[in-house]
Amino acid sequence: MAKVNLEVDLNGLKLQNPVTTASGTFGFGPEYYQYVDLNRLGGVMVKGTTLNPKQGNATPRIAETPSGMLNAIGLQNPGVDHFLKKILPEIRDYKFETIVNISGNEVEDYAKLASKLNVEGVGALEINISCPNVKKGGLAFGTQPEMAASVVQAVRVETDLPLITKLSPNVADITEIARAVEEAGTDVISLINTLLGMKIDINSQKPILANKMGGLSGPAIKPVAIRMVYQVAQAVQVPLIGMGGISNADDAIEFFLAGASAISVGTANFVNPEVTMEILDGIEEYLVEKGYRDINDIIGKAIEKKNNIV
Amino acid sequence: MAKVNLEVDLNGLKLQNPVTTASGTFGFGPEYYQYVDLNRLGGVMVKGTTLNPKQGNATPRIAETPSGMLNAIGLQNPGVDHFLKKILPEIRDYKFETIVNISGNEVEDYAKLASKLNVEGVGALEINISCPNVKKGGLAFGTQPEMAASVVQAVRVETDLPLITKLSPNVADITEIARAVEEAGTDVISLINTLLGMKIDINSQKPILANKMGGLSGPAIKPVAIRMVYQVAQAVQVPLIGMGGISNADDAIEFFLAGASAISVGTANFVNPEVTMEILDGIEEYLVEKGYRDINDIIGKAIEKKNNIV
Amino acid sequence: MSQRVIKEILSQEEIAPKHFKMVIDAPEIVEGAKPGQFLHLKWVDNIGGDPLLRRPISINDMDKDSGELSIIYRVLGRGTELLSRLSKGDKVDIMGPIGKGFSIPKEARKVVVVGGGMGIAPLYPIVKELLNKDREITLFLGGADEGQLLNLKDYEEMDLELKTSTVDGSHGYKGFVTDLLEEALDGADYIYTCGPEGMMEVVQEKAKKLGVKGEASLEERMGCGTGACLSCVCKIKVGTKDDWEYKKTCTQGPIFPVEEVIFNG
Amino acid sequence: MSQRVIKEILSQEEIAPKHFKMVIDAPEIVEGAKPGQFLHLKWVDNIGGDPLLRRPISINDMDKDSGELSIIYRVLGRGTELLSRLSKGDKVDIMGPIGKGFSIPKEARKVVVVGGGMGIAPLYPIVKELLNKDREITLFLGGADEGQLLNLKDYEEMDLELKTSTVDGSHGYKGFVTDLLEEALDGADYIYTCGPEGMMEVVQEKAKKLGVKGEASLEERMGCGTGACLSCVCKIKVGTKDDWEYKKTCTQGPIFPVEEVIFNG
Ligand SMILES: Cc1cc2nc3c(=O)[nH]c(=O)nc-3n(C[C@H](O)[C@H](O)[C@H](O)COP(=O)(O)OP(=O)(O)OC[C@H]3O[C@@H](n4cnc5c(N)ncnc54)[C@H](O)[C@@H]3O)c2cc1C
Ligand SMILES: Cc1cc2nc3c(=O)[nH]c(=O)nc-3n(C[C@H](O)[C@H](O)[C@H](O)COP(=O)(O)OP(=O)(O)OC[C@H]3O[C@@H](n4cnc5c(N)ncnc54)[C@H](O)[C@@H]3O)c2cc1C
Ligand SMILES: Cc1cc2nc3c(=O)[nH]c(=O)nc-3n(C[C@H](O)[C@H](O)[C@H](O)COP(=O)(O)O)c2cc1C
Ligand SMILES: Cc1cc2nc3c(=O)[nH]c(=O)nc-3n(C[C@H](O)[C@H](O)[C@H](O)COP(=O)(O)O)c2cc1C
Ligand code: FES
Ligand code: FES
Repeated sequence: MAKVNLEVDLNGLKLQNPVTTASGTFGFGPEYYQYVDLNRLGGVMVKGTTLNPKQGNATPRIAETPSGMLNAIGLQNPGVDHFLKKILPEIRDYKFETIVNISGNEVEDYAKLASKLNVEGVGALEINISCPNVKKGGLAFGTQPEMAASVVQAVRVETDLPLITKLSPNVADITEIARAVEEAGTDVISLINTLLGMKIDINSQKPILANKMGGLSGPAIKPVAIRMVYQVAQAVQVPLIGMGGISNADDAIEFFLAGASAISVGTANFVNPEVTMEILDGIEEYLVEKGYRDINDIIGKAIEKKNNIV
Repeated sequence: MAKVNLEVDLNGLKLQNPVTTASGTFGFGPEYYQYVDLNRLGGVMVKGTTLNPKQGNATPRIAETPSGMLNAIGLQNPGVDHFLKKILPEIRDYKFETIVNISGNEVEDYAKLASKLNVEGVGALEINISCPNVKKGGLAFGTQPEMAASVVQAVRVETDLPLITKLSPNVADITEIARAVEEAGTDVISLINTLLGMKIDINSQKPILANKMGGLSGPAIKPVAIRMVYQVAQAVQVPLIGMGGISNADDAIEFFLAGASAISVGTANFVNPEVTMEILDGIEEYLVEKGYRDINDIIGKAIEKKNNIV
Repeated sequence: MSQRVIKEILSQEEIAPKHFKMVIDAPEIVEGAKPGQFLHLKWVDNIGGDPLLRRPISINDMDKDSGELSIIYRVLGRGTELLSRLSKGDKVDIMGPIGKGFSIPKEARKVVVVGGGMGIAPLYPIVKELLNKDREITLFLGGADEGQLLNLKDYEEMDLELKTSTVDGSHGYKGFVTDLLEEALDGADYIYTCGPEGMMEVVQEKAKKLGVKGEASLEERMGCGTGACLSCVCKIKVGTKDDWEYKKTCTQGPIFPVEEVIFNG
Repeated sequence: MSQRVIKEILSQEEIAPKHFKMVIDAPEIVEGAKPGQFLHLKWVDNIGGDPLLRRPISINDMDKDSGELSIIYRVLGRGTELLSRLSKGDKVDIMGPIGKGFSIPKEARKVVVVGGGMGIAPLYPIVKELLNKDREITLFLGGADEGQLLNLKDYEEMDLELKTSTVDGSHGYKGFVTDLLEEALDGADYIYTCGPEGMMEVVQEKAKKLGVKGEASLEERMGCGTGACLSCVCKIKVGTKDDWEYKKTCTQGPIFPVEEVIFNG
């Protein structure tokens, strides 16, 4: 099946196909080698990386909710130096683009991370201004346009790598933040990160997560994610990577139609470890069935062109 | 089973029990007479009412999503005069409190509605500043503290009825709005209204809803609702009515523990028309099993008291 | 009077590709049910789960003596796919019977009944009732192929004029059911129809031309099935001129005067 | 090597109130599986639905010749409740085998095995293996009542010293399994344990006191089962002093050196 073109060019970041895996849900890639042909993935957003190693939150770190889950991992990660020395060499030869998801407490953290990651083998940086689990800074960056912009600018001056900025859905108007990070120089916008949520155990009468609140992901949030992609696609020029609840090819196609040029699969990897391969096949089938020759032909198709609106 | 007290007093609004039905999901009450003993309900929030009759949106008006649904009814309703003349007389003798959910495009609309509804038989007003489907005003009121406050103030001067203000979840910081409407004089806060969402039909490549976007409700949004009730309960003094995805007694109890003094059941009425009765029984059972004699004893139990936090 | 009951499936059978017939033991429902009414169903395994909402399905047949009723449905999406996996002994959660049902006006001596595709399913009870009341019936059934002509065998044994059409020509006339209509309508007093909107629009047009009144059964996406949520509205003409109002397909329908429906509204 | 396969249920049986035993035909899984490993399961009907996540369940028994494996589980919440409704011919979606499994050090000649409640389930394969390797075994089983002493009949026919205890006294000693432990530990070389945290903590303490090393099987809420999501971590001591690090229960466990686990961390 090489009948259709699946390659996408996200403002300079070329992916062999638009199927990537969402940060924090796919480890660094090799965790899934038994289930997935890693060389067939378009990109892997690795686990959120910080300057120093982080232990993360106490357990329980996850809870199940209707068609979704809450997580409060708390950015457990071995730190950027370990990543560069030990992990990058193991994954750099795969055909997927390695996209490093970076998180910090202060603007300078992001800048330092960007400068350290300016090395071969890293395909792009994804700036996580939206992780709701870090008490200091994390959420604030993602909910205030000026702060979001300042992070992007600080990273921009440190690197020529393609920059993806990942938006938080916990805002009143996501297009405002999108425009701010576009102006600040991001090449791509990815969305959405998790919705802030909580679950209480009615027997113990306490929150289930040790961290009390956590990020809601999975099919439950897909309608919110689709709406936001649809809104942001009409508000900015930069290409989008859509995510939030994608569990099969139909879901992925919904995101393309809403305006995403690529997609990330998160929680669904836990449900079905082979899901990315099935999504890839399913996208191809859909295009063939509908008579398209290029994935790029369906991006944003559900958006009514302005001049068509009465 | 009269072993436990279920009566709650919401800052002057007394309900025989804390189980109410959410606006727009239970008609005016009698729609459910075949399934529910209406006299056992604590309150019925009637369908969103406007000054003039409204036709609402084109169809399709609903779409199903994972553990949830989208709606864009567009506030179809017969208008306040019809409500007062034809509907109120039919429902005023039931034992539930009739709570009129009011919506407007401008501040004066709310004031006029409040003055017209200042009649016997109306138990309280619920100010809907959060309906995401009305293009003009609706969303803005609910996402900006000053505008929310101005609506509440305008209603407050027109009526002595208990005032409930219903908050939108489509904001970055719900406590900010909550504090604003508390200061403006609301007696009670209800939350949450629907999350703005969207679904696309991949065959037609168009949004399913005629209105394109709609409000997401049902179990999918429960974790977001619980989180917001938990946050607002710690930010304000006024009592809360919690809602969002409540489908059974366990869900209802989760809301009480998070800090709600009463709950509203919405989408679940569609799934199981008898659900309110089952929830009422289940709450009583839980209290008896756990050895409580009063529903008020579990309200906010999952909130760690400040002085307990290390 | 509608109610909610949880009932046992007596049998389930694939009667044509992707078309299933399910028989349910539900005397309480059957007791008060009228032709044209429907059920709002949930399979017990999915209570509170996914898919979330109920599914409206018409009553295809019922037996007041045994208390059994049957439905016929086509597997379309996830809900009906899961329904099709159930079998004898499994349970379904039923709200019903819902809706106003068909009426049989006295003057309707010579009637035409037109069903297309899945729209054939809700017509069987009204055809039986019309026969009981000694009306003269011309019945048109249209489908993609013979398998889609639901209840065909039953109709063949009835005292009525049966005209079939299939798109692939596997039974009866090759083409659309509406192609055959005009002749039969001439002289008819009343018409009943259910099927795809496009089909019913043509039926409406032809009936109007010949001044024949009648009833159409509509489909809309449903939430509550009680008249509370206003999701299922359809446009129905009121007064003269072009005025219309939204009526609820669930409790004010699903049967409406065919001449008053605004299709594709 | 783990893999994902969709497999048929050969039988399902309620062996005690709320306790079920399920036999699955899964030669690919059995082939490489070791005692102490587990499966990450999803019932096919709920793919993409609700409940969303897989459920980790230990392998209770397996037969390399027939390719059959069995699991024993207790109905706890919605997931296991739905699992219990399946029967012969239904399918389950399996990821597995997962985890490192138990080891059998050469010097472990005289071993003590302690299982409590559902924690008895994963111990059966290692007990069989230990017997194969001619080790001398004292096996402690504890539960609320006799029904909870899983595999009891099988163990009674084995060449090992069996000590049971139940909280209600319906079988063996009336009290906690750990009450009986000290004597047996004296002189033992190695211990294997699985059960409630509170129980394992006592086991750890007593083993430490007598200088007996061993292995414990842990439980944590799991997302991926591949080591990717970091939801299942537990605190494991490193170095000397009080240092510890989070290790993944799924791929770095679920078996850890009993002396290194920090319980209730
Ligand atoms: C009054 C009435 C009577 C009906 N009688 C029958 C019948 O006898 N036999 C039969 O096969 N079908 C009948 N239908 C259509 C049937 O309800 C749909 O085919 C079914 O809901 C599809 O569910 P799904 O999960 O398979 O599809 P999905 O597409 O997955 O459903 C998604 C959502 O859309 C709704 N939906 C999808 N298609 C329709 C439709 N055509 N009409 C209304 N809602 C829809 C579903 O109820 C659900 O909420 C009837 C519909 C109505 C309104
Ligand atoms: C490695 C391992 C092996 C296990 N082996 C067995 C076994 O052989 N037999 C058996 O009966 N049980 C076993 N368990 C526990 C079993 O996974 C839980 O009882 C089960 O997940 C409960 O699911 P539920 O839907 O019924 O409960 P719910 O409470 O509805 O589950 C909600 C969520 O919490 C998680 N969860 C709840 N309880 C536990 C628990 N004790 N451990 C881990 N996650 C939990 C679920 O997986 C799910 O994600 C094992 C757990 C682990 C980690
Ligand atoms: C367990 C878990 C860990 C996550 N960790 C991160 C992270 O480190 N950085 C980040 O930007 N997003 C993180 N996310 C968010 C996902 O990348 C993704 O944006 C979100 O889960 C929505 O997609 P989904 O519904 O497909 O999971 C995490 C999500 C989960 C479930
Ligand atoms: C069909 C439908 C119509 C609704 N109409 C209104 C309305 O008129 N006014 C209002 O304040 N909320 C309205 N809502 C929101 C509900 O009252 C409730 O806040 C929301 O659905 C969350 O609760 P749930 O998840 O239990 O449904 C509507 C919801 C639905 C599903
Ligand atoms: S389905 Fe709710 S009003 Fe008809
Ligand atoms: S379950 Fe995901 S790392 Fe163990």
